[in-house]
Amino acid sequence: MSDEKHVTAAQKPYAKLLRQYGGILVSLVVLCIIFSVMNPRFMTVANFMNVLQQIAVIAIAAFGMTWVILLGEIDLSIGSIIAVAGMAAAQAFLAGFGFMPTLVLTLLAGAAMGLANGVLTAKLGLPSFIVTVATMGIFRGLVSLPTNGAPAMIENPTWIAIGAESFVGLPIIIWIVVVLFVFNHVLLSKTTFGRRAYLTGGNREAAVYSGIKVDRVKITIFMISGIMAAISGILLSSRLYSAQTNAGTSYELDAIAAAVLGGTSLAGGVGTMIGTLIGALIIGIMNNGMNMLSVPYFYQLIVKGLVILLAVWLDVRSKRAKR
Amino acid sequence: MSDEKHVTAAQKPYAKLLRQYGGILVSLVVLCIIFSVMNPRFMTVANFMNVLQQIAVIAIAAFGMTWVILLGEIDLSIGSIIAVAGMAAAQAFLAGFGFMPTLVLTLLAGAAMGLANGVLTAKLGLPSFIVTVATMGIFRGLVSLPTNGAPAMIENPTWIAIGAESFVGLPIIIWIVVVLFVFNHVLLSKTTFGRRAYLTGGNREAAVYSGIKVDRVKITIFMISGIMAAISGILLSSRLYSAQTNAGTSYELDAIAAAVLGGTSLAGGVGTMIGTLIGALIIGIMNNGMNMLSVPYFYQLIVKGLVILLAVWLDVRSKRAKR
Amino acid sequence: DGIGASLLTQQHPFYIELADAMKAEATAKSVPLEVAIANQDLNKQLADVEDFIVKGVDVIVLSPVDSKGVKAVIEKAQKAGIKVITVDVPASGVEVTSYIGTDNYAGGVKAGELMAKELGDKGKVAIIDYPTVQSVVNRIDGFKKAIGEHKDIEIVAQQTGITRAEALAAAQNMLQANPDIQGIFGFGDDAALAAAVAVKSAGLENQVKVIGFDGMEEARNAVDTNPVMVGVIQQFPGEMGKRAVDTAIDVIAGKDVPAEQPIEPGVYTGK
Amino acid sequence: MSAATSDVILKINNVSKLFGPVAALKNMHLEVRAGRVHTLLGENGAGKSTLMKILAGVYHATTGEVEFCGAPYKPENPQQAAARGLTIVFQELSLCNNMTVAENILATREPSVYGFINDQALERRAAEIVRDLGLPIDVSEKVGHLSMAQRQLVEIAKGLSIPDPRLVILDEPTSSLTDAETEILFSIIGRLKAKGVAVIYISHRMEEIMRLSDDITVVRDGEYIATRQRENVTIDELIAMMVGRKMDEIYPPRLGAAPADSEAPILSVEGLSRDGEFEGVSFEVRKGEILGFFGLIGSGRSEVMNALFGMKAASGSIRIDGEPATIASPVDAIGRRIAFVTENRKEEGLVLAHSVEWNISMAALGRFAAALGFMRNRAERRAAREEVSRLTIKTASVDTPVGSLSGGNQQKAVLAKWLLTQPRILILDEPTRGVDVGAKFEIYKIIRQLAAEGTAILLVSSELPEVLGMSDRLVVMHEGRLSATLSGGATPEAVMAHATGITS
Ligand SMILES: Nc1ncnc2c1ncn2[C@@H]1O[C@H](COP(=O)(O)OP(=O)(O)OP(=O)(O)O)[C@@H](O)[C@H]1O
Ligand SMILES: Nc1ncnc2c1ncn2[C@@H]1O[C@H](COP(=O)(O)OP(=O)(O)OP(=O)(O)O)[C@@H](O)[C@H]1O
Ligand SMILES: [Mg+2]
Ligand SMILES: [Mg+2]
Repeated sequence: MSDEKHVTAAQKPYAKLLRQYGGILVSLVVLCIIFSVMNPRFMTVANFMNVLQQIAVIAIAAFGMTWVILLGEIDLSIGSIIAVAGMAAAQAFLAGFGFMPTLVLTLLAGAAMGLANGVLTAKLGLPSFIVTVATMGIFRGLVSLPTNGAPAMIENPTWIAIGAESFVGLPIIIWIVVVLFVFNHVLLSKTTFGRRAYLTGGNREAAVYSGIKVDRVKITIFMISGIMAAISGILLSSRLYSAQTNAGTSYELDAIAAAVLGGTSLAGGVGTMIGTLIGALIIGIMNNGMNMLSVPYFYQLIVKGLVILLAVWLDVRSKRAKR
Repeated sequence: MSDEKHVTAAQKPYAKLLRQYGGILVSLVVLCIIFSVMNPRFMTVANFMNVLQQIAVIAIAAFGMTWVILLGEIDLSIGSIIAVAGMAAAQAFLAGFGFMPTLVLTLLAGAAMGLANGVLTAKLGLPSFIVTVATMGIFRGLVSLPTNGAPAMIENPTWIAIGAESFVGLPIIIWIVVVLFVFNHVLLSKTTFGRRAYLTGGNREAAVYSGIKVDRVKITIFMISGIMAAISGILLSSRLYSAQTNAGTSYELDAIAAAVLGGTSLAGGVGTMIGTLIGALIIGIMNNGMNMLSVPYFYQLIVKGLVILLAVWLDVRSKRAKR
Repeated sequence: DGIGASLLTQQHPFYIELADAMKAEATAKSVPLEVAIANQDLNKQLADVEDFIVKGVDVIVLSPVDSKGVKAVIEKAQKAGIKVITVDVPASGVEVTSYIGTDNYAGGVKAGELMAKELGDKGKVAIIDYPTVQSVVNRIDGFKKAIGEHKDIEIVAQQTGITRAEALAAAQNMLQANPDIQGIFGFGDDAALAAAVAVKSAGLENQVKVIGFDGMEEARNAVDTNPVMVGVIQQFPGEMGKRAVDTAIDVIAGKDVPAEQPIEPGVYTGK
Repeated sequence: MSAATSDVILKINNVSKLFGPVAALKNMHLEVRAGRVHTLLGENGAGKSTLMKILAGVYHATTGEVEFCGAPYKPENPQQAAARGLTIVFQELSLCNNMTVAENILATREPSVYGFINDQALERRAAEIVRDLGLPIDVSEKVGHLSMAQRQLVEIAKGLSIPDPRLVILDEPTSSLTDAETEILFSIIGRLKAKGVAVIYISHRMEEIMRLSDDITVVRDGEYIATRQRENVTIDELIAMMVGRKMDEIYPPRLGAAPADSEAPILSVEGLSRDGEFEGVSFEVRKGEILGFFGLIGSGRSEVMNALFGMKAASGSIRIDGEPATIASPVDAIGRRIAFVTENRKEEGLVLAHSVEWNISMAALGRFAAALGFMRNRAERRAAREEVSRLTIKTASVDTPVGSLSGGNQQKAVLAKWLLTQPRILILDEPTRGVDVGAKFEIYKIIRQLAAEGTAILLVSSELPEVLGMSDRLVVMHEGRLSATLSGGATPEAVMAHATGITS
């Protein structure tokens, strides 16, 4: 019987996808239909590229966040890490570094901040919520020190090109999202490391008993989250030609919302990168579509909240019905 | 043996307090000593009143948050509820309501928003994190509708007096904090309702099997949180003579930090109001002391983060040593 | 087609008045106008402008989140062939069709001179600032420059107070640490009004004088009625918004417009 | 004898373990030989699991040395233990509910190339392991969907799946199992023995121990008492060593006469059904009657009890005292004075982080409520202390977190919690799971006492002797249906026949 089941699942990967993501896919499609009907410019290739570029920063941060949430932890510091990454790059260029050294330095800075979060959480046993609330403030303070709060311009043409140029017809920024999506998806769903993350998030004690080095998994995942946030920061600073000290403020909430919309459970142990990507798309399309319809700002806030509630509710309901 | 232990504990309530709150009490005392040494004006009655008034808004919101966290849930919408409460009051006064009707209306508004959070969480089974991220946006949108984002003045003299006048030598605002602390403390630690909250937060399934109406507990607690936030909003609007549409932004993080510093576990089932009060004091004293020492803003962010980390670490360590 | 406006925030009376004036003028001249709010996030401002480009507006009016970083936003619009007008905050490092705004540095200088006059050329003053906003930094610089010319006036404290609640706490704590402060300069109306509350609750009404910046209605009323509020540097967002829309209409019509249209701030010291 | 000492594979010397002030182990000794089954026997809280966790690298001994395969042995973590060829099936289930059986069984040992998991191979491997062990489990099912017994089987499969074990530890592997699965386990142990693997076995089921063991070591209060070879010892002697006194009987006799058949039932159930889980279940129970429920794993007994208690909806009619009763939630059930000792104490029974006192009072909070909902703390404490001493729960104080008690003592805490509600109908789902013989006897006495006082008792158990020894009448379930209702005097063979469905 188990064999039979397996074959059917393998034969219809779309059916499986639909079963797992039906709830939010419906939300996504309905949103697109509504916006298309109301503004014909919405459903254009140009606008789709637009949306993808706009969600890039949140989507990539949300990939990192998915790992962390999967573990039953949270990382509220990513908004600040995004800002630090941009500022680190700006300062490195000011100090005369070239493109590659700056890139490496920025990624290392992200990894180091993630390492700090991970060590404080795993080794000292502090709750990640409070650790990352604290580091959120610390990193936000750090980013402001070199310029005393003022933004710093970035002039390096290669850096700027990341956010501005295209490659084989697609903006580079979209390529980066695609590559990072595939990377995270494969790492999570196909490798032993991903499996360890699921086990640790699902039942920490069981994971310890099974011989998983839970601390190491945790630290690694906070580093992944830091690196993803740093990449977000690179894209953001490249799109803005500058490092803003208030960059990324409260992006952690959008990233969490994207992951949770996509079915990642805050209790840990459940979640996928595909879901997170769909979640990020919903958020991005909502922002873009409401702009296209000239919905006033405060109504946007309200509608966005309602759509998130509706999407999560549909998702929860569709999953419950299946049981 | 068990008897012996108990008698000793009963004989020395201070010893028990010290055992439970030793870690953060140390942090509190050390902070006070440092600030006193560096600025002699810190350790004055006037300044202490100052600090108490400044933390009132956060402390009261944190009492509500403690209930929610105790349940293993979270309420990120309280910052927005604070703003809505102030705006509701301002609009009620504009519409010609008197003091008492306005007060009741404002508290009802808080309760209603809490009810919405509670029903969405308990009855529809949505994760409270995402529910309250959504309602945070919705409420923030709502607050801006009457004035299109502008602040609204409050002229009612009784309302203003809450934040400005004293009663029997103590500012009214401090009386309110004291009364609400006692109320929440007693409700949590001395009543069956409080016990049900602890049990539900400790193990929801076991609570269901034991005949606890967990949904009702949950909804009630979100309403408590909403009402506490509304009271915070009343105090804030009274101190500022006006309702600001961006009032309370990100206060939820300070409230959570206060509760967690005070030993409330984000996993649910563990926490006390005394701890939360101490946590709020630490945060308030830190802000006040650093202002008094003219520490620049960005350094304040960094120091605040470091102190939170240190305090939580001391606390975790002192608890672990006891095992 | 029409005008797309991307404004820094919608939670400040200055910007509300600016937006209202723009809308009124646009209605009067019957040109379509759409307003997006960047909520102080440059990335959101960029996204808003990108969406304007897709929608195909003729001209964009920007109040930049930040003068340097807005370059990316402006270049994006200009590449798409859309002309850009900035209001309130200038853009640096990139040419725009026109800039309409208050000279914040000059306003700061005026505030400093008013303070010196009120204090009789000597005493201690404190500042409430907002260091991440360029226009505020300019005001503070102007204020300090003016104060620097009066040897007997000393700046004893400077703290950040972005929202009204934060400014209140900062003012209270500065007064606590320096009870002999005689003047407080708030970077905006919110900061000044909060400082006035702090002065009152510390019982120092007869000692401390507060000066603000922006000069919106609430602050002007306070200057009229509250002796602690001795003055406020007044900006004219209504004028700014009207002129921005008029300029945009001229740009659409292909007329030449001046590259800079400074609006001199006023000093309001009561009726 | 000297030849035998040469194949000593594990040698424990002077091992002590302190948890704060609590000494779980004091100067333990143990010698385990290859190819033999060595049973550890001791009361609840004697320190057996603690010793095993030290061997598995989960805990670290406070003092003492261990020698394994002739070399000093001090594992830092479970990987190191596994690397040395030691594997363990934990008493408290250590599975991840949201993952499949296959993923759990092969956790950390997934077939992979450069870190990439081959999912087909994973499932195939796991299916092979399960088939080789002869266990009836679907490896693609999520563990969270399984019953307690099935989870225990998964735990066993996980523990036994390492390639070449030298020492296998089984900590109460059969506490949720029926005889059928127990037989499978025994044949697995037989095969391990034949391969020269040493086995440490922990159980409270005496018949099992006498059948399986080669050597038996008794521990008491964390101390080594004695080691005997199975041939040279009797059950009675072992029990005497273990509890420090003699025990003459296992099942106490009923107090007073059984209720007459003519008496009206207190609870009668008619055609209770839920799709795919059970169908047409009908039975009745009278005041003072003990009605046993027997069946194989997954026969649906626990689900029926859940339905009776209002946890999950089911169709059919329930009458209490002859009146139709709607029980839509545990609140309704408790309101009708029904109590339910669930089979999964960790998830459904206890709040592990809270004190013994809070756990005992949690289902009867109303009893401790004064005006305005204030708690009567002193009454609560008194009641908790009474229950602790009545059920001899071994705990430092009523303030101790219940999660730090030994498994059997946790079970007693669950029982205490429900006894405090003074039920008229008491549902017991595997009430003696993991409880030692001495304490079992105490629990049986309490059940008898309650019955004598007029409580109707539904006793679900997978231990056939227990149901036979205690029940006035016996209901047998097979695949979600009632297959027979037998009188107290039924033979084990007859019951098993109905349970496996081979009668027609
Ligand atoms: N993590 C812990 N913290 C504190 N005390 C503990 C802990 N684990 C076990 N103990 C204590 O150590 C003693 C031995 O417990 P252990 O679980 O080893 O008993 P056991 O012999 O396995 O009992 P059972 O037959 O009930 O499983 C008990 O008194 C228990 O309360
Ligand atoms: N063969 C099976 N495969 C998977 N799940 C099963 C199987 N049989 C039963 N189940 C599930 O197990 C549960 C039914 O077992 P239940 O716990 O009621 O049985 P029980 O008679 O109490 O046996 P146990 O001793 O296993 O507790 C249900 O959740 C049912 O869906
Ligand atoms: Mg044990
Ligand atoms: Mg069962």
